[in-house]
Amino acid sequence: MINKQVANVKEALKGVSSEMTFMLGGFGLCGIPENAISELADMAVKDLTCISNNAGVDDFGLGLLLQNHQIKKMIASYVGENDEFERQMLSGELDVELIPQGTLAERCRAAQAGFPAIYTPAGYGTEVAEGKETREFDGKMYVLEMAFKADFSFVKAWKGDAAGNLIFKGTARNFNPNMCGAAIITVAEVEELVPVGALDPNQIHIPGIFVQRIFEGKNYEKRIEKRTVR
Amino acid sequence: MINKQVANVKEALKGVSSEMTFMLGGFGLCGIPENAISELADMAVKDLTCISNNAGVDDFGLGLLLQNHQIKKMIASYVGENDEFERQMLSGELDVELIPQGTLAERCRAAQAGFPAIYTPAGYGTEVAEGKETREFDGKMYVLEMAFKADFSFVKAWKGDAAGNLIFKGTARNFNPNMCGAAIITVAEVEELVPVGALDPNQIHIPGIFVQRIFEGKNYEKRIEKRTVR
Amino acid sequence: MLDKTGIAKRIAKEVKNGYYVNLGIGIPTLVANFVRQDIEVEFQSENGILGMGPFPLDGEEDADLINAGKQTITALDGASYFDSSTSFSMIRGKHVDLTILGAMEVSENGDIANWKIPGYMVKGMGGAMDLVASAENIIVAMMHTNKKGESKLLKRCSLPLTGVGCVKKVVTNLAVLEVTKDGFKLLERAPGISVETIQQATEGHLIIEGIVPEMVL
Amino acid sequence: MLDKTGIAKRIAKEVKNGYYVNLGIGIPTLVANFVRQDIEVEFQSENGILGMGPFPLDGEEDADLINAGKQTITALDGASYFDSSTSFSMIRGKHVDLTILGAMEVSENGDIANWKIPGYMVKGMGGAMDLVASAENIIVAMMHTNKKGESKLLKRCSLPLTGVGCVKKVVTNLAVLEVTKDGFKLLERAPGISVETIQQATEGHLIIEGIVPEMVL
Repeated sequence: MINKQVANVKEALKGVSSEMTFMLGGFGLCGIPENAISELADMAVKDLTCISNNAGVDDFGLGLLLQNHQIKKMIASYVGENDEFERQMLSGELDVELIPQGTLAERCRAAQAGFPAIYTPAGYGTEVAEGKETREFDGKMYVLEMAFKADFSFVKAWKGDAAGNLIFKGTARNFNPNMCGAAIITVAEVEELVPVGALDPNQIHIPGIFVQRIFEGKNYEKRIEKRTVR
Repeated sequence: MINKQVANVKEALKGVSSEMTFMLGGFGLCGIPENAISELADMAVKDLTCISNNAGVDDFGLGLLLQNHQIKKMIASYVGENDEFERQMLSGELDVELIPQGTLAERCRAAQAGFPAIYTPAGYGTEVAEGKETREFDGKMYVLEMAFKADFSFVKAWKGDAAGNLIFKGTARNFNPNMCGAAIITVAEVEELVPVGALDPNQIHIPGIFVQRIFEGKNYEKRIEKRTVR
Repeated sequence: MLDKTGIAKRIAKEVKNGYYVNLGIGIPTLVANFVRQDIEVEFQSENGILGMGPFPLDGEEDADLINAGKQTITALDGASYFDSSTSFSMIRGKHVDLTILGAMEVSENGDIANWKIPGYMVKGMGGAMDLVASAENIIVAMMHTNKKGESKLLKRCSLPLTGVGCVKKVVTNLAVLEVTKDGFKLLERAPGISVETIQQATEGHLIIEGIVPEMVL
Repeated sequence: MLDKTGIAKRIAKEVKNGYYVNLGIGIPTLVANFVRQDIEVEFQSENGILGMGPFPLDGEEDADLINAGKQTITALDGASYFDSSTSFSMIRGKHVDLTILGAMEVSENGDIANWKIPGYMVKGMGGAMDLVASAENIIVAMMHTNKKGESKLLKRCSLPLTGVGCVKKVVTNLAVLEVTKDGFKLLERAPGISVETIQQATEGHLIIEGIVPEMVL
């Protein structure tokens, strides 16, 4: 068993520096790598490119890095719910690339799986396809989209072990598995680090080979963005 | 909950006819859809095209269909361990297309996921790439491989429910999940059909949306091809 | 004239037995409340759940269980969770049978615009572009006209497109229309709404054949 | 001269701490037996397991647990099972650190042929083409010459290729050789084997620099 465990978030983020490209898991505030984001907000790194489905809210998630002006470019599918984001975007301070959600997921997965590019129908005939190669297969048009290239992936899982194996919970899974192994270094934070052998090998969502560093996170807030009840 | 349960293998194979293309899960004899194959061997269908990693052994797995001369074309990555296969192949009776194993898996997954084609490095510079489009990305060469098109997928899982949700066991998983939803109709046979709600939604390998028909199989032999012990 | 609930009720009748359905934010979300109880339907939410149930009871919210609108939800028996790549495999692979979403504009050839207004803050397309590019059956739920009273059913969309030639049906506060190769075919009128009113509110080519029935809710 | 076990022993020394390793059928399978016990290594089998353990005890075979050679195996603590697509994501995505496989021929530019002999029954390439197309570190384990005594280290492969320019190192019964841009660089001699013997058994360009040490097993 190859041991991926690191002592804490500081050790997990070793090597992070300005101008890097990060992937960050989560959908809205669900399943985001809270510990990694919080640590990044404390570090003197800036001019970051962040690939993440959303950009957090003003005072949580990626919103923390936006407040510090640490993000230079954001690649996302939906960026509502964040006033500071809007301000920086409209002022031109922040570069924003909006792409379809399925394309975002698959460009991550392509990087994980060693595919250079994919053909997807999403965005054909729209401004998303401008400047991109398009191609017909069986009478339907597709857009060529390139695999992402990133320095670090920050993902959050429910349970994990020192071998790097991960299990996610509910819809907190979302982009997290697709980002594992999609960057040079994948850092996984988990709510509970269990002994190696405690996870059923049949139920592991992400095998440890896709993870370089793992640690048990602290003080998860797991904030609910839109509490709705019957 | 949309009910996918059918009474038995006969009902599950309704609509199967000669000259169709099938995907069949399994690696060697591990995780093969034993009930579907056995039923196909009893049916008067022939001139079949079978997409499966292997072709069984002489008297089990796809070997049963070969003995009946029901298969016209075999698309596989490895076809050893089968004398009848060899005879039919060398005599020209059987058309055989050998493709890399990862390409086989991904052409299934492409069909499942709505991708028309993929670029893979496997086979570049070999006869596998002959007549196919090749292309450079970042200094490395890739071959364009098309998504499969099939009429039926026959897969075998460990547990399932009437909603079509599947859980596989050990290395009997192999190609089975990648073939679900990759044909017009996916038929899943399971060792144990459990009540809907009994499977943890967090541990389902294949959501029921990828499965059209499901039934509890009978008399699994689960033959071991190469028994090796310490 | 229908209100939002009325539009949702009418669309609910398009949901057939055995359908996997993806509902967009807004009016489409309401559709789930009006689907017949005697048919089997499953709701998919692109953030990673199939078999989505109603909102949770007060106190039973789970931060790890939300829909694509980021609302807390529940899971029904037979539900499953999956990653985003698998979720869009369901959508791109045409395994989802029906997509219902809102729009700012629809053109007579089925183009849809629903994600961007130049000059305004753009929030993004989320999963809408994937959904409209692949779904075989797309129903748009929207008001027939915008707040200025201008038609939203156009000859050509004026706003940046979300997808081309993809919308199959439009249900508005005034009418049910099918997108055909010749334009918007008027199928039903909202209660009390005349063909003339619909004609006036529709900029795109409107096809009226025979007597157009009033919709039954 | 080394026997098959000797080749496996020598290759085992190439397995470094923290490596994920894919072992082909034949000599490569033996390598697992000789890897140092004080380093952390995990074996991947492309049919869908990471953390593969030894063969099971008699009576503990599980039909649902085999390796790519279809042999019954066991899983170690920390193991995981996955589908074929994910398995080749590990391989194609360069997450597997070392691939060890057999070959019929290797050329001086790193081409490998190991799947097909024209005129004979062809069993197929299995996962070999995926492995050699993507692995950053490929070691070939084979005899230096074939049964007719002809060199298997060639200027150009005569058999249909499995992959081009991919082999990094070759370990044979006679020598350890590195594939460089100028040809096979002789790194080590098998015990008792002279440089001349190796030279004679190598058709491809052999680079000999200084004194070539005898290998230590």
